[in-house]
Amino acid sequence: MMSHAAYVIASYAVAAVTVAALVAWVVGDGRARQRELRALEAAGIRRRSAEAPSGEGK
Amino acid sequence: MSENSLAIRKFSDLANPTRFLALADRILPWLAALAALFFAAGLWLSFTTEGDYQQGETVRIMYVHVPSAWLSMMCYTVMAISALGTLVWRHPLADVSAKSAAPIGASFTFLALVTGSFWGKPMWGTWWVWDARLTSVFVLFLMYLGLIALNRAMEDPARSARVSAVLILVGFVNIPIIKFSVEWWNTLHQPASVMRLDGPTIDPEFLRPLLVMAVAFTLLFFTLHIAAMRNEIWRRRVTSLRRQAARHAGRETLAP
Amino acid sequence: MRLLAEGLSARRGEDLIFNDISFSLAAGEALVVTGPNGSGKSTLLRVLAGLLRAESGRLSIENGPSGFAHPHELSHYLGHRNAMKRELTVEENLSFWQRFLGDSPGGSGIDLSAAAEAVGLAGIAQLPFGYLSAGQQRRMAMAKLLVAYRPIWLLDEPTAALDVSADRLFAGLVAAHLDHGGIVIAATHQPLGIAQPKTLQMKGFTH
Amino acid sequence: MIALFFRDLKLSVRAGGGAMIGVLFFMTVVAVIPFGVGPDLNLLARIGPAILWIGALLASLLGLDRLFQAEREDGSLDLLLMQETPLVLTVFVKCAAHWAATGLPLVVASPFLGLFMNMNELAIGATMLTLLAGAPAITFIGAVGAAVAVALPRGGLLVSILVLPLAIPVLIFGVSATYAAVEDPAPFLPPFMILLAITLFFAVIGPVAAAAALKHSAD
Repeated sequence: MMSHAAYVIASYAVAAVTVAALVAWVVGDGRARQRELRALEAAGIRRRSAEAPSGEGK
Repeated sequence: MSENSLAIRKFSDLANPTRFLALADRILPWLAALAALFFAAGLWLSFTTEGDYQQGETVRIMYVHVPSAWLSMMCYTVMAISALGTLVWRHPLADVSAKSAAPIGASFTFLALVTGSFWGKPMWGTWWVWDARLTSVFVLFLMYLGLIALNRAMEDPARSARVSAVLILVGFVNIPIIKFSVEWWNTLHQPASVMRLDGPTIDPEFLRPLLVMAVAFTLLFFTLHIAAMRNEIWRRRVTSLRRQAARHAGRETLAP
Repeated sequence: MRLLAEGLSARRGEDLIFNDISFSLAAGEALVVTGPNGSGKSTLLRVLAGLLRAESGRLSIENGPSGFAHPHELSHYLGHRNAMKRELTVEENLSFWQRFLGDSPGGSGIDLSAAAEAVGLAGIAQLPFGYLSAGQQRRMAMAKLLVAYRPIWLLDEPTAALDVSADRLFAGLVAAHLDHGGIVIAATHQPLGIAQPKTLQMKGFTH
Repeated sequence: MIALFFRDLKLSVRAGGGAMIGVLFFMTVVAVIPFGVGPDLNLLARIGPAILWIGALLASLLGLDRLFQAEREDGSLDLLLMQETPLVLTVFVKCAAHWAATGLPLVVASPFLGLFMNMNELAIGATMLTLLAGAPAITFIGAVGAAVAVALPRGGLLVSILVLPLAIPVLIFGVSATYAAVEDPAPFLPPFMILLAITLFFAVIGPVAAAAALKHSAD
């Protein structure tokens, strides 16, 4: 019955690692961006208005 | 025409990036908590239910394999809808959505391929066969990677958005091929057993953990996707602020 | 230290670009090379930088630090192109050149933020180089001259993309370099704002 | 010199860099083969090592033409040429950085593609080892081509044409070492040693020739 346990464990391990890496990437990326925004804010560079964002889309 | 454009303006007004950020801040903790909850339940179910008499323990691989495979297709569909949003409605968030979904989709496709391979080795005796289902999923994986590379290669997001949107829509033909490949061609891969018109053919013993895991994965996807979109919006703000800083730099220091 | 050029001539393909150019520059002296387009100003600078071989003549350094056979090893060369990568930030660019070039004997480069300030662009060193305007890019390329010390500066149209105020700022940098006993050779159309430079009028070679 | 290595590494990872494109190209080339020859697993297992080697060879040629051309376009090459540090060393470091950014990911990706080719574990390991030993040689040979073609406006294709014939010995011994590991009677070590020797030989000759070509390319 347990002959294929290794494959099962490997699958779940790969899944766990992939998901963990994804979560780490998203969280880390978010932190880094927020840090940059704060640094820019500290340097006195502000968006011209909060309602009309300048960069995205248009 | 004017009525139409007014409706569009309202629609995009609702989803303007600043509002989206506020909304994301409120939603994300709940979504993440819910996903964690479903994962806990799903994992518990998938390890307590019995193994299959034919496949033995390996049936448990299904509980991660099938949801990731399902997500790999759903993510591409989300990207295709976003691409439509970029090209047709010029929605400001559509291109953010498409761009941030690509790495997530690639990860889940990778997961589907790897877990499938771990399932195939004991069941079919080989890690990989070039049958229609597997090959088309692999092509999907390559497409994701290509889109990521394309997004990274272009500096200006406004310009890359259109180009990658066109590519995403062209690539969408692959999705129905993946979905129906098991029915159109007679292959090693087993046919669909959950999403069928005549109801699932799978034993409820396996169906329950599978569904819970599928819900958990879907919730995880949306959590990650919204968070990644938020990151992308922040990234673009940083970029535009920096450009602004570059424009102003040197003027005040040099002004007499 | 003294930079000597005797009877330099250079050829491009079949054509002789210039012939028999000689000059001698002592520490603290500047040479401004002028002349119409195609008269060989850039070619002369590239010969001095060791990037082109002179057809004839010789280049040498007197009383310089030992172990340097050719003046180009003691020179900065600022060509038409900025030699900075658009994808990297200004800081990464400058720190790379600082570490790669190193200092020549007899001086030391200033640190990155001081160099950015010296060209009037403090505070944007974190930006990718590609974000800057043409004039700002040119000024950052000049900051490169400051982060690693070289006694000889070879400048090819250094102020082409600059506005008047940046022009003045650059003249100040050159003057400071000369005051510290440096040597500057610049090819330019506009006056550099240096007090009493030597001049070399390139006429172009006619057959 | 370390600074140059890390700058080149950074450049290839940054936006528009070639590191990811190379692996992607490798995967695509290898994935296309089964469509061409048909999904016969035995056949694929037999030709697998050769396919991987050809794919890796083509993929590592991909970004090579930019090795010096990008430096020339923005004027960095002038400054690299001017320094008193031997140019050979500069070229060698640039090759090493290019290999670390493009060649190494190919080696890492090869076992996965080996599975797709239905190769057994031994064949996969042998392919990985020979790629690891042989890929630097391709970079060093490519550097010569890149240096020769640096001043040409459309040098990209020319570099591949110049380099491929020179890279054939690498391919021959790489593939034969791999097959020697899989098929019993043939000894593995002799071809593998020759492969290593080729790599070492080009690690010396490549930078010297490339540096000479670069010196004369300046105008």
